[in-house]
Parts: sequence; structure tokens; C-alpha cells
Amino acid sequence: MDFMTSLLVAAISAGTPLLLAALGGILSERSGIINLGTEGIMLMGAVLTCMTYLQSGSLGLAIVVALLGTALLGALHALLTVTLHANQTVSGLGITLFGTGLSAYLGKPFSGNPVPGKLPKLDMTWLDSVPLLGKLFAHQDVFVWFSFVLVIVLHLLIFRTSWGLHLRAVGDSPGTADVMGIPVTLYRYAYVIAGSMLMGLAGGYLLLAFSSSWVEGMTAGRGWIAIALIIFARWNPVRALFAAYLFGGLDALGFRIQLTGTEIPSYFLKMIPYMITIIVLMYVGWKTRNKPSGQPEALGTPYLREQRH
Amino acid sequence: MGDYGDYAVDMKRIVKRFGSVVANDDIDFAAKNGEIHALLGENGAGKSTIMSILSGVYRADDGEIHIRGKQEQIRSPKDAMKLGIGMVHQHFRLVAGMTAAENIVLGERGSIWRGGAWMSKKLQELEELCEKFGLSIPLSRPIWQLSVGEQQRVEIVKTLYRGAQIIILDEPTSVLTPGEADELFRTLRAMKADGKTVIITTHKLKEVMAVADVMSIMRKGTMIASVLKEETSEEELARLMVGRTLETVMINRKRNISGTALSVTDLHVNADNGRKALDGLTFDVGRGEIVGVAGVAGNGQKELAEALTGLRAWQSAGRVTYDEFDLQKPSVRKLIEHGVAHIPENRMKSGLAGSLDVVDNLLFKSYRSSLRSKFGFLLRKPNRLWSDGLVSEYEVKTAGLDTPVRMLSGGNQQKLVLAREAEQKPKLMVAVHPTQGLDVGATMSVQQMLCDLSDGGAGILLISEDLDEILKLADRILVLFNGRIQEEFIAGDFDRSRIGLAMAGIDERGGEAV
Amino acid sequence: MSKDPSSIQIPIKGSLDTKGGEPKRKLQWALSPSPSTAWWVPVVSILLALLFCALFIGLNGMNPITVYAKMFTGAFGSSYGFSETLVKAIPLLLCGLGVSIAYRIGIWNIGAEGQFIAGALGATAITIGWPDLSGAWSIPVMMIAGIACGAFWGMLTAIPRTVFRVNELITSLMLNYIAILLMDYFVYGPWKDPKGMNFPGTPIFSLGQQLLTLGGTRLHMGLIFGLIAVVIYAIWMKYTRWGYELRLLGANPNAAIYAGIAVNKHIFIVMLISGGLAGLAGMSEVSGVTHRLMYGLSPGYGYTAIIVAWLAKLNPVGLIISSVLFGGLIVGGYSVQTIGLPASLSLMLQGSILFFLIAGDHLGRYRLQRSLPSVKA
Amino acid sequence: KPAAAPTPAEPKPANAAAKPTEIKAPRVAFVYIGPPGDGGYTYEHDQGRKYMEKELGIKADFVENVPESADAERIITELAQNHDLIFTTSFGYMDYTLNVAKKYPKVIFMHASGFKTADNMGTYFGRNYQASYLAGIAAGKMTKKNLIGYVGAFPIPEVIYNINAFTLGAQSVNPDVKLNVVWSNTWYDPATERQAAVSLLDKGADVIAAYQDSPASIQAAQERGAFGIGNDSDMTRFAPEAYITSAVWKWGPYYTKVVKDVMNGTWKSEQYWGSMKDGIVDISPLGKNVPEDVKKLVEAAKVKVVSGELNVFKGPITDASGAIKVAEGKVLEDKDILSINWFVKGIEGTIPK
Ligand SMILES: Nc1ncnc2c1ncn2[C@@H]1O[C@H](COP(=O)(O)OP(=O)(O)OP(=O)(O)O)[C@@H](O)[C@H]1O
Ligand SMILES: Nc1ncnc2c1ncn2[C@@H]1O[C@H](COP(=O)(O)OP(=O)(O)OP(=O)(O)O)[C@@H](O)[C@H]1O
Ligand SMILES: [Mg+2]
Ligand SMILES: [Mg+2]
Repeated sequence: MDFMTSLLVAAISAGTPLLLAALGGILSERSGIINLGTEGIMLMGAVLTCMTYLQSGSLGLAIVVALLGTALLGALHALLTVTLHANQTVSGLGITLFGTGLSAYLGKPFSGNPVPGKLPKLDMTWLDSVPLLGKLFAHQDVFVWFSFVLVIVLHLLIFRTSWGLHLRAVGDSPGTADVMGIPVTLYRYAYVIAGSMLMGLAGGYLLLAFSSSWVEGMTAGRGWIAIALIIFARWNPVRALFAAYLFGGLDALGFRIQLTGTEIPSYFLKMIPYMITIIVLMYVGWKTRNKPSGQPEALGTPYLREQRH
Repeated sequence: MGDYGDYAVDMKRIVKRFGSVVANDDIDFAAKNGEIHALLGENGAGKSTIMSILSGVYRADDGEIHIRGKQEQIRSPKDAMKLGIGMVHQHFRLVAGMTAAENIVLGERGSIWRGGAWMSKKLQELEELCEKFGLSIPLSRPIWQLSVGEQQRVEIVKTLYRGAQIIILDEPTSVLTPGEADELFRTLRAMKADGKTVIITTHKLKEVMAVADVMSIMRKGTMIASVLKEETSEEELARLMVGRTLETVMINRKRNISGTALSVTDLHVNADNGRKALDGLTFDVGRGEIVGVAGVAGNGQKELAEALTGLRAWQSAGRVTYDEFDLQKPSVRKLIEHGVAHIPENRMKSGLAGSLDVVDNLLFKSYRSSLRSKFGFLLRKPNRLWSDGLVSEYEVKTAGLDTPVRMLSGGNQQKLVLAREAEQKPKLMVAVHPTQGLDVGATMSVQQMLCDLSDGGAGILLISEDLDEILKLADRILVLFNGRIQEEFIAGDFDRSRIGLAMAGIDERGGEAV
Repeated sequence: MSKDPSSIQIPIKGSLDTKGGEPKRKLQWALSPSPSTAWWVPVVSILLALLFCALFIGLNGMNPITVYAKMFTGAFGSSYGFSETLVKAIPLLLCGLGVSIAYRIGIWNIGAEGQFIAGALGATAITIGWPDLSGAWSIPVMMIAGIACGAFWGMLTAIPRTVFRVNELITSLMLNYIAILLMDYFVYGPWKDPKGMNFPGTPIFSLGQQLLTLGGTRLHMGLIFGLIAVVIYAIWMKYTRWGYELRLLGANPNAAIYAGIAVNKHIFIVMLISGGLAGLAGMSEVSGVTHRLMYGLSPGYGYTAIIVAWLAKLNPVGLIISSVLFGGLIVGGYSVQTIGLPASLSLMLQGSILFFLIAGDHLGRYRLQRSLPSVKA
Repeated sequence: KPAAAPTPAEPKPANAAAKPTEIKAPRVAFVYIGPPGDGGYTYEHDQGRKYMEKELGIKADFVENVPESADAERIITELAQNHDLIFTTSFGYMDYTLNVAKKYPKVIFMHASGFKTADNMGTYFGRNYQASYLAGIAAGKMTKKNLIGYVGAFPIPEVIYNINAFTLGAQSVNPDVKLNVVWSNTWYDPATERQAAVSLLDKGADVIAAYQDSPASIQAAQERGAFGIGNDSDMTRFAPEAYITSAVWKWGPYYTKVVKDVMNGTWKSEQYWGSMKDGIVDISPLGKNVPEDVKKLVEAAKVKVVSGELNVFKGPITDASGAIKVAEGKVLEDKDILSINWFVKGIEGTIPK
């Protein structure tokens, strides 16, 4: 495998959990609710997947339980921010603390035990002979394929359906959406919960694909990176895909540079993805300085029908 | 009111409080099927509130609502919609990032897929609808690129599209040009002819007399009277609204114009989208002179105001001089120091900070002065006293100096801006739609204030879409068209119809301008 | 205030008064909003959170009362525990203050962590590069270096934001990771203690490079820095012209532009100050507590500070309370671990306290009010 | 339990207090850097604690996830108020442990992997490099391409001497073997560790070793049909096909001995660096795909290491640049091992200076 191909493969592998979590964040933020609980929700997704898988031996059930459990966390965030108008930052950070703690608590009896099965792969051996595509796509696991499909589905959902139109209206101008008869509260609940479930799925995937056993704090800050990628992607699912792969690829690139025998200390090589992110954003910011940022206008503000805006 | 059959809307004993403010105190309001019903009242009378209750945005604390004779519970805008009630809000409810068409079809359910084919079908449907009611809007442009007038038409089409039978328009004309207003009235009549009930709130009595069948008058949260058009007059309405007889104040002006307060040479300015908005403007404003800028919305008025007040950059070629002060590059701060005041077009967007209190909002322009602060510290007591003075002088109705200005009614917010800007004792005042949304009394006092300023030697650039206002006040009128001065009129030589032609871009000789 | 008696504001009478010709109206009880929360609401919220977590503690086979008593005594119950809580509160207070100032003008600085580390790096650089600086000078120079480096780190967020319109949330977050890696580079590399058997940490600071501490405790002068900074912040925000400009900028940036305020300049300066405060926290931590720069210097002070700032609603007194509260929660959380409670439960407790506090904050704004349905003018 | 001292005792001259006294039922506490469930470093300490509890029939307390920051000192202080013996199990606790030891002369402190001692504070660690050497032998035999990849957490002596020993072991059976090292700069982050391992596999390595706490690298190796060598604990269950072996900790007997010494009043401050002979380190059973002859080879070497016949760091040893670091007939001294910052010949990788 040549350098570029292997780097691309690594980019997809490292990028997929980030992508799933970022897509979840996009859903939530499109409805106007910031969810800084990503890290905690991912951990809960991971621990629930692991626990259920170990107990039941069924991957499907494990994922369902992880989705349900993280949906509950999403519902909690929605209850606090949508119904009780709580500060979204504090609530999100609370979710992170609580999720980190609860996942550690629940996972204690299970940690260090690998789950019984492998992630199913979509083997397409006929693709093997095709130069680049073979390496990239012939043996990806189901989650990777799911994430591809999800990107397309979400893109169509957000930009090509009435639901998406409503969603964007709720995130941009809840007052308008409300007078148009769109149930703002319902939408916010639904998308915060759906977003949380994707974050939970990201955590589950991280566990299944990278470590197969649970240990506290195993997301190692990926939830935060996912939050950053939402902005990087300007709230667009397709751009999120590229952002996640770019970040994952740059992460992998650092190790490959280490292997060239360079004298650059590994700490600096590890900075690459962070630095490049900033530089790319500065470039994009400069190019699009006269355009709207794409951020949902009402992001972070609770909606109260009778309050003047 | 025994016979409910006639009444589209019958609201009884409506009470609505906001904290300690009673916005609607035991209000009865009824409108018949197929009539145009005007709701009148001063700023803060509670008009928007009762209409918002009808449209489900606010929930009444007490009272009942009957729609077409049947008692209904309106708990949300959706409930109102189901009853065929649609409202165009005073502060528009539009999603800025979406196109006009998307905004119109926003609430629509049914088909989920919104592909290109669906959209083009809808566009056609919408165009037909617009045509039927004589409204023209750029359907595929995002809202943020539309002028206020266009945005309002989007709002109207939106209610029509959703099949509203009872249409509420909250102060629809305060942001329109006379031409646009006339167009709107034509639309309203078309809606009436279509069997719809139209309720509009406004301050403009002339318009009311021209369009409405019935008028209800509110004052300070209570309903005063309902009168038929045939049985009343403008004077009576004004008296009912204000609670006293309004002497027709003659505006007296000294008109001693000397020197220049502002001199603009070859001003080129770009709009937000990069397209040319002002194309080589040259004009002067003398000290003590009121120069009116007339024109149809979107011909560069907004950019002119922004360029002159330092908010928008201009192309290097031109030159702008304020009372001997030669500005090199835009700087709001320098201009404030040199006595340039500005009443902005959109008060909540840039003129006020909604969450700050009255004192803080009054300090915008003057907090740097030694009267308001010393050694970098604000003088709290003197500032409060000073604010208190301004609030009573300009009759701003507020619960207190610590009230966030977001809580004030639209008209009172505008008065606050005016109070602040006039207090600057400016040498040049750039006033954009200064009386927009103000009631009769307030409008008069604002106009008087502008005249007083000019008598005090200030130059005034009055950018307004209210042609009557310009005709009444201005010493000179510039008609702006397509970023250029189409024509200039001097006092005594004002000719309504020629000005109207110039606004449409047609010059004296009858040819179309380039 | 309009003194006009005909002003439409009709206060609702507190007492029942249905005498006279008025028709009788039924008495109403209604939840009505009031602008602020009562003082007891946070207390009740915290109690409810404790009750909620008692469930988990019980499930874990321990007595919640014992646990809470230990937690409380661990954090506040002895002079030693309380001094440790304050030691913890110092970086939280300084970083929380830093982020509060940024949030005041709507800047999402989540980079206090990185700025904290940058400050620690700056202060340590003085001890490495200038080891013989006389005692009296060391501390001031280290403070300046710490503040300057924190401010520089803040500037790295400010420049992309003001010049390139890059969302500060993402830059400040990325800069956190970069700062940690930079610190790792120094402590594993060039600044490694030559007598430290190649282990990752700088040499121990000399006495002159250490902040004074109170008696036998670890409570150091950073507390004084923090309190002074809070007082300055309070006065500055409320009484000064500059504070006014920042309030305006935070409330409506368009209005600030219209009032002639140079928005970008303010963002820039505020980010410098915000970073500088976090940098001072970093300096205090190395010079006052750890006495050396070592990997893993901050267990997430910069992030906890965000919670501290929001809980305080960016209010100066609130900052002091919430940083001590959180300092105590962390200290008490470790303390109960010594009697066998897993670390995870103390994280859960912190999270739950947040939930209940913010929920209570909203619910607490409603008062059950007895009133007449309407009062005729 | 006796009441805890409410405030820290006044610091006393250290040698005045540490008189050996018998403590019948010592109250023992452990301070862990990670969670006991990390499946690696802390897990093994916790296993050791449990072993000791069972052997002696006492109950020990532990505090997990204690950061090596200012918090550590407070926690150790709190523990010192009502414990007789405290094990602090991570290097970063060294100074904090020492500070507290000075304040609590009656309490005995044992610090893992450090080098500072006091009358009431000893240090302990194990020569896990001996086990690494044996793992290296297996790896050297298993590699077909003569390229081994090594994922190191941080460039600290503990990791470096293990890498060196591992390489020397591999070279002892396969002089052509080369080793590539990448630093992950993290102790536990499965996704990052996997990235590091994959980059080595992409470069052509067919055996991956890791001085990391998660099994991610050997799992990556298994997926690519390569072999893997883990660390700290037996990781067979994570990748049974690829697993070769790991150096593992066996803290239990040592902890039992220390506590017993304290009970008998025979404890003395010392710097203990245990070896395979003491059983404090070992290698885990070799994986099912490791051929019999390799197993035999490793077994034979193990006997020699245990007997002391084989010294891992015996000269001649040259560093990566070719300079002689240990001359023929000499052995690397302990203090040089503990502060090592160079790679032996055959390793490609950088140690930041
Ligand atoms: N959402 C709200 N929150 C608090 N107070 C409100 C709210 N809406 C209206 N008010 C108060 O109720 C009173 C009536 O306001 P309303 O907007 O109905 O007046 P209006 O007649 O429409 O005036 P204007 O002509 O200025 O639009 C005002 O004092 C206003 O401050
Ligand atoms: N940023 C923009 N991009 C594209 N077109 C614009 C933009 N801003 C304004 N326009 C166009 O210019 C016209 C008027 O907009 P503008 O708001 O500048 O007018 P105005 O004179 O201030 O009138 P009004 O007070 O009614 O808003 C509109 O037809 C709109 O389509
Ligand atoms: Mg109104
Ligand atoms: Mg109003």
C-alpha cells in the first residue's frame, strides 16, 4: 500500500467516530441547542454497548441499548435547556461530568473484558483489484458504511425535506417557526435526542473498533474534537465528513512522519491536526469573510414564546 | 352582541399582564366577517398584545375568545392557524437565511420531500397567488437581501398562502413608502373582496380613514370605543386615542440657513453584496437646513445613511466634509465627537441594546463626555438624574430606569433613540424613518424636535419613506434613484407628482433614466 | 421613570380589595415570574442533588450520610480541608474570572486550560532561564511572564477571531491541546531536571521562586491575586467606561458599532486579559503549589472554570462562591474516596448538582402569587 | 478504627521517629494513577492488593484516578491521617509522597518507580526489562520481515530501557532484526494507539510491541495478520491469534511481604528493584500461535535470567549511532539504566532531548 492510500484508509478509520459524533452535534445545533455533553454521551454509548454485548452476546441488542441510554441523556439535556431554559453550556458540561462518572460507575465490573465478537464487515472482494477504491472500501465495517449513508441521508433530510426546512427554521428563528405552527419544543427534543444517540453510537463504535473492552475515559477527548468539527464543517453533514477525515488523516500523518526518522519531536508532530485546523479555518474565514457563517442564528438561546426578542 | 353569525372574531374581557404591567385590561374586541377593522392606539396601548393573543402567540390571563360564534381555546399559533387566523407581526417573523419562497411554505406539512420539482411547482403556485393580490416579491432570494417592504409582502403572502380567513396586520404601513402603502391597501381590499376579515393596527389616521370600515380605539391597556368610518373623523379619532384634543401644532421654522453642515462630493458606496449602491453622489446640507431624501426603498438610502455616519466604507475617490471636519476614513467615534447624530433604520438591530436598561441605552453616545464620566468612571448618580430628565422630557413610557429596553413598546423604544440622539446637540443629524411606528402625538413632537434642532443650527438629513413628512419638513428634497440623485427640489417648488415620477426614475422629459 | 400617573403601568395590588362597586371576582393563584431567584433556591437544589445521588451511593452499599459527612468535613470541616479547598479554588477563580470576562462580550473562550498551561510555562521559563534572579525579583518577574504568556495564548485565539472571523471556540480548544503538547515537550525534553533521572519534570523551584504560603498549609498568595482580580473586575464592569463598553458589546454588537466602539479592538484586549488571568492562575499553581512544572499539571481547571463562570452567571461575588463550591466538591470528592467511594460517584455528584442548580434557577423564578384577575383602571 | 488526627502533625526530624514498631493490624492504603479496571498498570497493582488482602486477611483502602498534580499531596495527606502504610504507585507522586512523609514520620510510605527516599519512605519497582528481553526473543523469532514496530507511550527511561531490552532480546536470536519506534504521547487512548500501530504495520512491520496500557496495538496487529506483544498484563483475550506474550507485573507477593514486615516491625526504608527471580515481574504464557521451538527458546532464556547467568544489559552494547555505551565484559549500572536516554543499535526512532 502506498503512502497516500494507507493514509486515506487511516483517515477513514480515525475519522469515523468523530464523524458520527459531529453529525449528532450538527443535528442538535441545527435545532438551536448546543450540546457540550458529547464527551460524556460518547462514554455512555461505549459503556452501554460493552455491558450489553458482554451480558447478552448480541451486538444488535448492545447497540439498541446504547442508543436508548444515550437518548435518555439527550432527553435530560433537552429537558433542562428546552423546557427549563437552562444555560446550554452548563447543562452540557454537566452531562459530560455526569456521563463520565456514570459510565465509569456502570463499567467497573466489566472493564478489561473484551466483547465477544468482531464488528461485521461488508466484504466486497470484487473491489479488491481496483487500485485505490479496493483499499478504501472493500473491507470497511458496517459502521463506516452506515456513516456514509448517514451523511447522505442527513444532507437530504436537512436540505431537501420539509422536516429539514422546519429544523432549520427552529434553529434560526424559533419565533418564526412557532408562528408557522412548527412545534419548536418537539423539534428541539427530537433532534437533541437523535443527536445524542449518534454521539452514543460514536462511543459504541470507538469501543467496538478500537479497543473492544471498556475502560474509564476511553474517548480521550474525542467528544471535544467532534464539537470543534461541527464548526469546522459549518453545520453541514457533507463537510463534516471531510472535516472528520481531514482531522483523522492529519492525526495519522504525525506517526508516519515520526517513522521517516525525522528529528522533529513527536510532540510537535502531534500538534499537526490542531494547527492545521486553525490554519484551514483562517483561510476559509478569510475567503468567506463576506458570507454568513452558517451558524444557526438562535444557537444557544432558549425560546420562550411570550418573551420579546 | 347576540348575533354571533356576523362576527368573525369576538374577544371578551381579555386580560394580559407582563409582570407588573397590565397590557390588556378587560378588553372587548369584535370584528365582523369581511370587514377591514382598524385598531388604533398610542404606543404601548396594547394593540400588539391583544392581536398576539388572538393569533396564539400570547396566552390571555383571563377572558374568552369566540371565532365565528364558537368559543375557542387558542393556546398556540397552531391553534390560531387551524381557525384560519394569520398574523403579520410588527417585528417580522421570517428566517433570514431562507428564501422568500421557503419562508412562505415553511409551515406546510403533507409532502415531506422537497426536491427541485416540488419547489418549482410551488414557485408557480406562489407567483399566481402574488399576482392575484397584486404583490410582487423576489421569491428565490434570501430574506436578508430583501428590503423591509419586500419582507412585509413576504409576510402577507405567507398568511394568504396558508389560507387565513382572518388576517391581522400589526402596523403594516409604518415601514412602507406611500406607493407601497397604497399597494398594500389595494391588496387589503382585494382580500376583503375575497371575503376575508382584515384587522390592522396603525397610527396613521389618514390611512385608516382611507381603508378601514370600522375602527376600535385603545388607550393605556383599555378599549375606549369602536366607531364606524362614516360616523367619525380624523380629529375625533385622534382625540379618542390621546385622550385630549390635539391642537394642530403649526410647525414654525426660522429657516436661517448658513454655511455647510455636510458636504458630500462624488460618494461611491457598495452594498453588502458588493454591488454598487451609491454611484457618485454630490450634495450639501447647510447649517439650519433640513434636506429630505425621498425614494423608493432600496435605492441606496440605507447605504447613504450608513456611509455618512461612519458605519460603511466608501470608495476612495469621494470626499465627505462635516462642518469643516474632513473625514479620511469612516470612524463612527470621530463622527460622534464631531456632532453627527444618527437615528438608525432598525432600532432593535443597532439602535438599542435590548437587554440593557434605559440608562445604559441613553448613554450610547455620551458616555465618553466629562459630564457622564470622570477618570474612566461613569458618574452613576448624575447619569440617573440625567436619564430621568430625558425620559420625562421625551415622554418615554417605561416601568423604570432599570427596565431592560426590550420590555418597552416599539414606539417608546423609538422615542428613547430620539431622546438620546437629540441630546447630543448635534451639528448634523442623519435621521432614517424617524417617526416610523410612532403615534400621532409622538410623531408631532419628533417632527417639532427636528425643526428645533435645525433652528439651533444643525443640518438635518431626513431619509424617510413618508413623503408627506418630507414635504412638510424639508427645505430641499433629493430624490434618490438607483444610487444617484435623480432630481432636486427646492422648497416652494415641491411638486408631488413630479417627485413621484422622479422616485420612479422618470425624469421631467418623460424618458426613463438609465 | 415616568411620574405621570396616567402611565399604563398598573401595579397589581397585593391585598384583596373587592369592596366598592366592583363586581366580585374570584381570587387567583398563579405562578408568576420574578426577575431573580430567591437565595434558598440554590441551597434546596443542592440538597435535592445530594438526595438524588444518595440513591447511587446506597446502591454502592454505603451510607449516604456517612459519605456526605466525610465529604463535607473533608472539604470544609477542618482548617486543613478548607485550606485545600481554597487551594483548589484559586485556579478555578482566576480562570473562571478570565472566561467570565470573555463571555461578557460573547466570546466563547474555552481555552482557559491552554492559557493556564501557557502561564505556567512562562513562569517556569524564568526559573530555567534565570535561575539566579534574586528572591525579591523572581516572583514579580514570574508573574509578568505568566500573565504575558497566558495573554499571548489568548491572543492566538483573538487574531483568528478578529482578523479571519474564525470561531473562537474551536481555536481556543485546539490551542488547549497544543499547549499541553508544548508543555510535554519541555518537561520531557529541554527543561527536564538533570538530577531527576530523566523523568519528566523541571527542577524544583528555589524558595525565592515559590509563592508565600499561609502557615503550615498549602494556601498561597494566589488567593490574594484572585480576590484582587475579582474586586477589580467588579468595579471595572459596573463603574467604568470601559466596563460599560463591554456590557454594550455583549448585549448587542451592532449597537456597539453604532455607538462608535471598536469591536475588534475590544475582543482583542479582552482575550489578552482573559488569557492573562488564566496565565496568572498557571503561574500561581506552579509557583505556589507544585513548585515545579510537571506533566499533567492541570486536572482540567480550565474546563471546570467554565462551569464555575456560568454558575456564577459571570457575577463577581458568584465567582467566589462557585469556585469555592467547586473546589470543595472536588476536594470532598477525593476525600470520600479515602473511605472507599469510587471516583465516578463524585463526578456524578458534580454533574447532578449542576443539573439541579440550573433547573432550580429556572423554577425558582416563579412565585406562587395570589392576585386578582384584573384591576380596572 | 482509631480516630484520625484532625490536623497534620508537626514535621519532626525524620530519623527521630521511624523506629521499627510492631503494628498488629496495619491500616494500608494504595494510591492509584488510573482506575483498577484499566486492564494494565493499575489493574496489576490492584491484583497485588487483592492478593495481599487475601494472604494476610486484612482490608486495604485505595483511591483511584489520582492525578499527579497538587491533588495527590492532599490525598496522601488525608490517607496518612488514618493509615500506617501507604503505597503510592506512580512516579509522579514522588515529591508529594516525600512531602507528606516528612510531615507524618509515624506513617510508612512506599513509592513505586521513584528514586527519593526517607526514613519512613521506601521505593520499589521491578526489572520488567528482563521480561521485555524475553518477549524480544519471541518477537525476534516470530518476525518474517525482520521489522518490528514498537509503540511507546512517552520517552521516559522506564519505556526506553524496556525498548532497549526488548531489542537486545530480539537481536540475540535474530541479528538482522530492526525496530521502529513511534511515540503515542499517551498512556491510554485506544484509538490513538491503534493509529500508531497501523502506521508501523503500513511501514511493513509484522510484529507490533507496545509499552501502552491498552490492547489496541495488538488488536490492530491481529487484524492485519501480524503478531503482537502487549504490556503490564496478560492480554491474550484481546487478540488470541496474534498474541505472543507480554511482560507482566506480579505485585502480590511483594505487597504481602512489605505489609508483613510492617506488622513484624522489621520494615526498613530501602530502594527495592525486584527482578524476575523475586517473581515481581514475569512474562505471560506465550500465545497459541507461537511455535514450540520459540517457546522452548524463551523458556531457556528465562531460566538463565532468573539464575542471574544472563544479564540483559551486558556489554558490548552500542547505541543507535554506533558509539559504544557498554564495553565488553561490563554491565550497565542500575543508575544508568534508570536514567537511560539512548536507543541501542538497530532501533530507528527519536528520543527528544
Ligand atoms: N412580551 C412582553 N414582555 C413584557 N412586556 C410586554 C411584552 N409585550 C408587551 N409588553 C408590554 O405591554 C404593553 C403593551 O405593549 P404592546 O406592544 O401591545 O403595545 P402597542 O400598542 O402595540 O404599542 P406600539 O404602537 O408601540 O407597537 C407595553 O407596556 C409593553 O412594554
Ligand atoms: N445585501 C444585499 N444583497 C442583495 N440585495 C440586496 C442587499 N441588500 C439590499 N438588497 C436589495 O436592495 C433593495 C433594498 O434594500 P435596502 O434594505 O438596502 O433598502 P432601503 O432603501 O434601506 O429600504 P428599506 O428601508 O425598505 O429596507 C432590496 O430590493 C434588496 O433586494
Ligand atoms: Mg405594537
Ligand atoms: Mg409594540
